Amino acid sequence: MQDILTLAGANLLTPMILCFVLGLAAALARSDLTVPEAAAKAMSIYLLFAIGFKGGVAVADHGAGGGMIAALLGGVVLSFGLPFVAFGLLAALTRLSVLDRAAVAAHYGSISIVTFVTATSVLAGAGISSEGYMVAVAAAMEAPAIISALWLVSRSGTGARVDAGLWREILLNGSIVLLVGSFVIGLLTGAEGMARIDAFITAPFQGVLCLFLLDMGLVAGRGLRGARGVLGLGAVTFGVVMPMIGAAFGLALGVVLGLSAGGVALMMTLAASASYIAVPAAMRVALPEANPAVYLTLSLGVTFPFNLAIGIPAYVAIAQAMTGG
Amino acid sequence: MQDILTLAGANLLTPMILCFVLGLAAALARSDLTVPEAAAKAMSIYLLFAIGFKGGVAVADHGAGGGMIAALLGGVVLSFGLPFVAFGLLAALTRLSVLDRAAVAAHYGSISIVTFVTATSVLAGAGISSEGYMVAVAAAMEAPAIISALWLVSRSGTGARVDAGLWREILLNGSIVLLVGSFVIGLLTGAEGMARIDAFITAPFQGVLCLFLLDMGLVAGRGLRGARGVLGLGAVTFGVVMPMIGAAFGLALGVVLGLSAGGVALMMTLAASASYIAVPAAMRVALPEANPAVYLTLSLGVTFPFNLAIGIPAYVAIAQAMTGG
Amino acid sequence: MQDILTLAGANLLTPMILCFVLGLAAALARSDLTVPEAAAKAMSIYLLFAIGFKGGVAVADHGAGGGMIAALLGGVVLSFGLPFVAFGLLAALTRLSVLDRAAVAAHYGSISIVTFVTATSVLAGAGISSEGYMVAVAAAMEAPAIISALWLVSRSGTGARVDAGLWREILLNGSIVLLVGSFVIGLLTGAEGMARIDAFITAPFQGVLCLFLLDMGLVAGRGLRGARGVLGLGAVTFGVVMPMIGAAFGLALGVVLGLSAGGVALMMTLAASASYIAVPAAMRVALPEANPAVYLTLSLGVTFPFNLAIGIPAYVAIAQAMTGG
Amino acid sequence: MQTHDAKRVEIIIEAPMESRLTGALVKAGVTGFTVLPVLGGSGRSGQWTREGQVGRAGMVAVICLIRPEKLDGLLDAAFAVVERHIGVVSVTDTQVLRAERF
Amino acid sequence: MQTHDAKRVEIIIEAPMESRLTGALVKAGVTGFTVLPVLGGSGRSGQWTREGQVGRAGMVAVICLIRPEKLDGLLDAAFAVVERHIGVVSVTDTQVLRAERF
Amino acid sequence: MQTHDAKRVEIIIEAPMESRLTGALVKAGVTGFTVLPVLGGSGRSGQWTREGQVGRAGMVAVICLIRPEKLDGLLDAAFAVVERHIGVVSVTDTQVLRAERF
Ligand SMILES: Nc1ncnc2c1ncn2[C@@H]1O[C@H](COP(=O)(O)O)[C@@H](O)[C@H]1O
Ligand SMILES: Nc1ncnc2c1ncn2[C@@H]1O[C@H](COP(=O)(O)O)[C@@H](O)[C@H]1O
Ligand SMILES: Nc1ncnc2c1ncn2[C@@H]1O[C@H](COP(=O)(O)O)[C@@H](O)[C@H]1O
Ligand code: NA
Ligand code: NA
Ligand code: NA
Repeated sequence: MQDILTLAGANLLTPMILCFVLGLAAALARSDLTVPEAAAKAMSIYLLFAIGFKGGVAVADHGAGGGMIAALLGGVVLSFGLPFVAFGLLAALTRLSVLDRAAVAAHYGSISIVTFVTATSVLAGAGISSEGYMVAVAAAMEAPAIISALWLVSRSGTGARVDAGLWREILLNGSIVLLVGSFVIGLLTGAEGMARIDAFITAPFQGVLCLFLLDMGLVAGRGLRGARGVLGLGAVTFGVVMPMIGAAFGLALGVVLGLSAGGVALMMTLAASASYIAVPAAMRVALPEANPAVYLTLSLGVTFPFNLAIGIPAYVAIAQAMTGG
Repeated sequence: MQDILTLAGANLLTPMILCFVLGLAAALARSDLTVPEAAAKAMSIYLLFAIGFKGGVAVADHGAGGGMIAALLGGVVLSFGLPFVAFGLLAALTRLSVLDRAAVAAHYGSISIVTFVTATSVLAGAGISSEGYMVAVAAAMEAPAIISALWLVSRSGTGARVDAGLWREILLNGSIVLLVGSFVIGLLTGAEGMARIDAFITAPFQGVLCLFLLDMGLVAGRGLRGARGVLGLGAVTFGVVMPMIGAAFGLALGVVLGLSAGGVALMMTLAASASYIAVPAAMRVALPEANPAVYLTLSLGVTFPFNLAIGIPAYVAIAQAMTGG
Repeated sequence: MQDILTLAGANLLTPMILCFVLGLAAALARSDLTVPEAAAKAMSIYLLFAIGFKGGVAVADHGAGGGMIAALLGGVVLSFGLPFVAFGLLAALTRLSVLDRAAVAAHYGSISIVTFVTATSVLAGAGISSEGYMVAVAAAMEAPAIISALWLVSRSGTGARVDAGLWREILLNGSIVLLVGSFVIGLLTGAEGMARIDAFITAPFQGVLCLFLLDMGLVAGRGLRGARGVLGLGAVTFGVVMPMIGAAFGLALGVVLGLSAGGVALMMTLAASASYIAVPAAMRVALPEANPAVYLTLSLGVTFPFNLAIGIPAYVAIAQAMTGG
Repeated sequence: MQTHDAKRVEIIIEAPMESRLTGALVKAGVTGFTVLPVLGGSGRSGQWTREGQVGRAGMVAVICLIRPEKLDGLLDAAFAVVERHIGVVSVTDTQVLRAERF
Repeated sequence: MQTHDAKRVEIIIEAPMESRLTGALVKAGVTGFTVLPVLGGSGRSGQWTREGQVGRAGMVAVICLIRPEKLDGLLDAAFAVVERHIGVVSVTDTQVLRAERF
Repeated sequence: MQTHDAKRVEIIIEAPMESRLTGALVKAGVTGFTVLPVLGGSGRSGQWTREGQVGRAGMVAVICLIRPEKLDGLLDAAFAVVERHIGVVSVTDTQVLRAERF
């Protein structure tokens, strides 16, 4: 416990977290500080490309060791399953409509790649290694939760709007394609490819992450300002409790799969994190009547900062304790 | 004198200055070379973040040495005072209206962060160190001049439009928040934080500054083309003389405060430079009848290049001579 | 031959090529992966600046050796001449109108700077040096082909729309100005300037090129999807044969000029590549009735990938064989 | 200069629905339209801005100029897409040059 | 398709005034509007472009669709903000779908 | 609030032609216009999008508010530029505040 708190304290004083806090504070104070949309998108492309490529190179170097397929399957099952947990928990804690509960559940079954990226950089800072293929697991966990959520809605009789185009959009959405694509490129080019672009994707990585988290803080803060009163106490509680539940499932899965300490921490992070890019867009198409202020505020305004500040250091510490790593 | 000329010559042949010249020339020749707005904003965010963070880390490493509060106060007083000098000088040299004179005065009391950044990189190139907290002084000097200018206008009976929102905008404007915020982040995370993001904020810094100055040259050149005939000889004279006067005040203040050679040079640069981002936006809100072509052309088209090419190397040389540094 | 294939194989497995393939595949599969316009433009500014600057520094370091003027002249003559070859070849292979043939011919006489940049990075990867002034040759070869194409059109009686403004636009277009400007800046600041911004323009270069080629793949893929049926077999054949013919001319010129192996490879690449930025804009103004789908699809969808995957490694191998380098 | 009666339809719709809307327009025989970016806005579902957003957040404005007689087909097609979504549709009388293009 | 009379108000105003304008609109009970980016333009105060600008330079276009009876309130509110500023205001008759949204 | 009759001319034109169009407008005495960015569109020459483009690709929308009596001069000037080019021109009746500005 002491260890966790120390780690959390150390984590809180990293430039990354403080940049997020700065963005949050600036938005709440209604500063006109903004990051241009194009710059934010460019940074997210950079982060996705770098993390995917590094994962692929790691697998090329050390091999997947047979565990990759199992981890992918495990991640997919988790992403399918977590929405049911979230849906039930929301029913217990809030008065949200079935539609809103399903939409929120889709977000929590899916993953937040920036939370994942931040966790990898915490691991790197602590010198803890992890399985390179966890990037592929992250990509695999983006979409299944959406299917579960739409099934939950259709069961309740309310019509979700799912056409063939939507499936293509979900499965081929930009972040999945870029993550998987750069993972494969890293896999194919290996150490030689890494030597060529190392200086671009490794050295500046944490700095770019800082500016990206600054932007995330700005967006989250604007969201919180605009959504005052949208979330009751129950919903906020959900936004803190659900990641812990998710992390517990991730822990169990990671241990069963026999992942390293870093791998378990990443699996916990994935399970604990909530999507705020891919799933919102899918929900606007499939469940337009669900209220975006609810799911965006919960995911970006509550769960994301919780994971950033408290969750990740805790997951790392627990993963180390449980794996003896 | 010889030394100053040599330094000026060396300074003129740096990639930074030449990039500005390239931008200026391209715009005057009506080339279609442009930097996208989002890219220019992203570069300015990068520069502000890097310079603020480095300043904070420097203070965390070496301590503020008690001089920071005095320097902040001195800077604020200077920013309050310089507009009166500028206002008087403009009355002597030009036939501008009271409104235009006040608007211009606000720009020259405030500071140009890019001029400051360029000066730090000239200092770094010459191996001259300076007080890390000068970044905080820069932030503190952005706003006071606006108050002086509005007071000058109100005294003359013309109504300035100042509402509560405007004060918030001025004090919490993006560049102040980012500069102060990253300074504090640097202060809190110190050398450890620096180790994480050094490769991002130090190595590429001068290169980014080059491209940013290219853009500044383009914008300045377009401004000069559009503003032909707006500025008379008197106004242009003001644009060259006022930075010298400001630098003299900055020199006196720096020496009184007992700053290092680098610190004095930066204080001179701040006093000599004229805002072209924060103050113009405030003037559009508070003094909409003042002519933006006048203050933008003076600040960006006359004083900025003067400081870049001649001012900064002179300030550095003088500061060294006066402090024996 | 064996060598060429090995080199081609090695070339195909670089991150650069694979990024292009990823973009192409993503666009053809209708993924919503996109790079913001501003980010793409910012990357192209970075690449042009870096390549121009490095060329200038190389000339400053090693001297132009008298060969620069001859190479510039040779390049200009080639750019003037190639459109006639292309125009004739198109007449033989396709049923395109005179206007469309002239517009396509202008593209193939001009050059693609990204193809050139990719070739320099292949050379750098293989440790083959080249004349720094080839950057200036590239800039010189952008425009002349347009003149030839317009002459071909005017000869056929169809009116091209050429006003004074168009000439200024062509000669002072952004990429020429930036390339020549940064070349001159590199020339003036030499090794000292390089020391200041090396970390910005050298280390991340190949990584930025990867993301830029990802975007090129996306744009090319979208173009190919939209242009289904626009190009017949004859046109596609042209898109593959013409670069070979161009490369042959480039080879002859390079050998006559006595360039190094790297220089010959770059001259071949320039001659073989087809413009897709400067010339299309000029054609929209001068020959609005020519079909952009034809020339853009040929240049970006056929010839660019051909040069990337097969052309460049072949040109390098042939240049080495022919110069004994 | 000779001008011709036409309708200018402006549809402000969520960005994730853009391709569905334009697809529906094309299906309904409307092949001419222009998409403008939107910076931000406000409506019954609150205020929003595009700044700093990463996903396909926000809205776009789709503008169609069409012959008056084609208006109903267009509106039916557009309405089927926007029906359950936030956003607005307006129709203005206008005049166009070069009627043969519409 | 059933459409309803409405007014389309288009206000082109300096970016630093945007939040004041939208604030005034909200105060006047106009909660629906859309903000479009502007690349550049020309007027009595000269020509300008947004390219390469860093500050809150330039202008934006604010579009409001409203019921005709609310027009005067909107114009009064908008005029109080734009009065001393550069920029233009235009009002066009239009038709909207889903009148209940306005 | 006092409004005045005016025309709103909207010209959607290729980006490389923008400076020629605005130059022709200025020559014809039209000094007030606003240029809006365009994200993408579709027409007889196919569908396009600005995303990821590097050159001066794509189109822009130029909006002019003018007094009715100046319309013909504007259209003549604009038409001379757009004539051989893709793109569309529409003219809408509108009302403006502050007529002295036009
Ligand atoms: N009356 C209106 N005028 C202009 N734009 C509107 C109006 N109402 C809504 N919008 C736009 O449509 C979006 C969604 O509106 P709503 O469905 O009311 O939340 C808003 O954010 C605005 O961009
Ligand atoms: N007649 C007009 N039509 C369209 N936009 C205009 C017009 N007049 C002014 N504008 C826009 O408003 C800005 C300021 O105009 P002005 O106040 O005349 O300098 C211009 O830069 C244009 O963007
Ligand atoms: N009917 C229309 N309504 C709105 N925009 C149009 C229309 N027709 C063409 N455009 C725009 O003008 C561009 C060129 O059109 P076109 O000349 O038909 O290929 C298109 O890509 C659209 O952006
Ligand atoms: Na999750
Ligand atoms: Na100053
Ligand atoms: Na060529």
